[in-house]
Amino acid sequence: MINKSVATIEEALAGIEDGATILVGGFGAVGQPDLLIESLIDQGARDLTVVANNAGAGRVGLAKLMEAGRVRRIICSFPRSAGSVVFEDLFRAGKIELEIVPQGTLAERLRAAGAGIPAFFTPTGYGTKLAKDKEVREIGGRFYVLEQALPGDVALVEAWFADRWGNLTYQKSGRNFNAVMATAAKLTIAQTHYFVELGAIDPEVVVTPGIFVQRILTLPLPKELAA
Amino acid sequence: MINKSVATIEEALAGIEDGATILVGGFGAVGQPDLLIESLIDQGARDLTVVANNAGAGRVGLAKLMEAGRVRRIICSFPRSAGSVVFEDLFRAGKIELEIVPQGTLAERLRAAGAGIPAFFTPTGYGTKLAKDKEVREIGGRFYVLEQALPGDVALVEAWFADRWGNLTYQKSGRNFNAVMATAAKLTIAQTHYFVELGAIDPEVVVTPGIFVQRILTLPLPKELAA
Amino acid sequence: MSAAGWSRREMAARVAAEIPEGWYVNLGIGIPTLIADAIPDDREVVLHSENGLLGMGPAPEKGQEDPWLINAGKQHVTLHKGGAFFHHADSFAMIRGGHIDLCVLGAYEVASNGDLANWAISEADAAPAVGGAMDLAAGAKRVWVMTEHTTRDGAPKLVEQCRYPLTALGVVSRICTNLAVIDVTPAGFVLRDKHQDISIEDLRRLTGASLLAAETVHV
Amino acid sequence: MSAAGWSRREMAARVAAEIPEGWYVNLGIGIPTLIADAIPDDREVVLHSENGLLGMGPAPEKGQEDPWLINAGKQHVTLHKGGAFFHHADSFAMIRGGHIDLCVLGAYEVASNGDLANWAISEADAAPAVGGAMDLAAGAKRVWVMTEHTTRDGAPKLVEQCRYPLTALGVVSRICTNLAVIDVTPAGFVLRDKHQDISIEDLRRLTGASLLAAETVHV
Repeated sequence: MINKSVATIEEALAGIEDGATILVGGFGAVGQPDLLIESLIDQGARDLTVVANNAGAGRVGLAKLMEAGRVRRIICSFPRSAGSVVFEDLFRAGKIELEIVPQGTLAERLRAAGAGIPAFFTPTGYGTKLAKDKEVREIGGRFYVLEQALPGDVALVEAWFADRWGNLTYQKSGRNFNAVMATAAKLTIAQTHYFVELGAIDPEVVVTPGIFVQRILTLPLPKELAA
Repeated sequence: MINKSVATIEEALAGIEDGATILVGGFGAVGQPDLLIESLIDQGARDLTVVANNAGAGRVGLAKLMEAGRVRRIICSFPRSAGSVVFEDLFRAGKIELEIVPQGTLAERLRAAGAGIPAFFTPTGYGTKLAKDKEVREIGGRFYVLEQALPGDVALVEAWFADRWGNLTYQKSGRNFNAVMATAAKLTIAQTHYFVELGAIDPEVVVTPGIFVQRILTLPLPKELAA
Repeated sequence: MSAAGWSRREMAARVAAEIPEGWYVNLGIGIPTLIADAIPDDREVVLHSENGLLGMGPAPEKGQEDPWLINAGKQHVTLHKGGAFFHHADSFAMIRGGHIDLCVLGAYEVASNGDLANWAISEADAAPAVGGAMDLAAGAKRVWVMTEHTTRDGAPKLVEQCRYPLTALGVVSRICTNLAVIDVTPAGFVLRDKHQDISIEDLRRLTGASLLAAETVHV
Repeated sequence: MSAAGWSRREMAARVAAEIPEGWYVNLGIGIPTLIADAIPDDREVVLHSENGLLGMGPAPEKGQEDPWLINAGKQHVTLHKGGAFFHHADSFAMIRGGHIDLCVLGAYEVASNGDLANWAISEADAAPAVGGAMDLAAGAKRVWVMTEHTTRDGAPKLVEQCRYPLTALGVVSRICTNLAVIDVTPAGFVLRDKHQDISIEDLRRLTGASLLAAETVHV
């Protein structure tokens, strides 16, 4: 019987290696797999490259991992935002590398990695400093930049419903980068609020089919949110 | 009030011009917008390029349009299949042009057109005669072929539920090319089995958001299927 | 010139008045967000948010916030009937694919050829936050800008050539400032409308590129 | 040699026996379809169909066909609990992206370097139907071939170099024929198993490239 459910956080994060590229879902505070991210501290992996839309906020989740000195490099679209204090300190001190990618290019590079497309042309960024040194081509009278797929070793995502085959749904704006990153990594680990019986998720409604998911950790919602 | 619903087939197909590229959804007999396709005969447009997975079967739908001499060129992955008699006669007689595209490349070229990606690299077809004269590039030790976006002037799709904003769902394997083609044309016309009130389709369940759809023609299911 | 011109709400109302029913519109973070409230209640305009929403509604009442429903500016929002959720790649496919009728963005500078600079305050800034600005600017069918006419120091934001790092080239087609509404045309900036308290001469003095008068300008 | 070797059902059973629980598998149109019925009931293998299904189940009972539920071969099928529907671009993203553990295809020819020819019967055919064959062959993690060992005329289908138009280069890693199970290795074809009624000599005579003997061959 296929059962991708794991019982402990240790099992969920087992085998993640130093130097890994970690895709971290979420946008703003919504859909961030904070338990998985923070638990990487105990898991111990170092020298990580993190791909996420934001460079963390406050001192939780990704910011906490960065503060623990585990992140060598971050690839994101919006490093500076309200509360990105940990990132800013590290960046000023030269302790973290940064690659800025336009948000849609970031999403498409991840999608390309999941879809077996190694590179694609996009109009985004043409003529700007983010396209410096990138290949440019005129197609149909317009100029485009060549961008590369961005695969991960691991994706950490937050789901709403999950089943033992690994099918996932998300909640409202929590779908964001989660559903894209789930396709783009060798090992996709989901923390889910609800773990349901096989067949309980309507096949028309599955957002991430189980083929993309390797491990599921169930993390029930706090009571005040589960209403 | 936005209302994309049209009352008649004439209204649905108004303005389609000679020489247009028409994307036709469906795979096998499932999800084919046969009424829209056949009604193109009365609508009168000539010299069409049709993009569809198959080159029609029997003498209905796409085959009927082809038999009426309206299709100059067909782009598909599987021209010959059980019952593709009309295509075969026309092709032997030199009365129709054919471009064969691998099915996944066809889907991705359509997706690229909808997503503003003018060209992408793919491993599919490398080293085969379908990649002849196409640009090849080695990326990360593997060889890829450059493929171009395939946009349509018009997409004809078959939906299951639709609302006045143009949101669509599909039924089971009827989603196929329909949901991709809906994004790839300037004018997307859906024939739908059920037309429902705004808000009746759960926002988590919408497959094609209304932004991609311009006209909706409701075509209730025959009684024996509507059960 | 002494007038502060239109208030931000008035600017938003002017932009909103030009958006026809049925358009799909993305409103940039900051001032453009005000446009949402200025759209007449009887006109259906469908708002897109990069983080995966179409049919975005107004802010919820206090205490009614849904923790899983935010916009690209990370503010709590609601969803209209007819709305839809989708993921980031699909969301930016809508943007890049030219399906968004209009995007209204803020700006540091706009050049008379339509170049836009709105994401980084200097070439030397090593960690600027681009977000979705470049995708929106390059992808939307129309890009309008809503901004103060000058910087706080009184320097023009409408210029011959941008000095700030560019967001996209030649994309802006209309600018609404506190002082004027200006079209960006192949001939350069064309004045469509201006605040009654400012003279054309003063407006030209506050504009860093030549400003053609259109016949339709109300004076 | 006189034996017809394994029947198609026996071939399917041999392939099925090698598929571990939990694999995501695409079975090509034709003979490979038989593998589905040969997978033991207590082993969960998730079947993918190009037209947008994961978790494809067996054919429905007569009279229970769902008109909206077919597979890539256009046959009526069912869906297992835990299945999912998606569109064609997502379906081929799974294939091209290397998420399918195994694809089993039919073949006109397989070369000893793993080249596959299975879509067009001659260079001169102007309207061959490629379908999803090239995507599956180029995209799946593993490509196995299930085919008769020779053509009806007795010509080898396992060859030094394909004469038919290629589907993909160097992708086949295992071949199951009516006479033998053969691995495709950097050293060429390696015999893993053979039907008891055929001698290695006869098998070599029916194979158009050199056939190395593996120690594991049952004789």
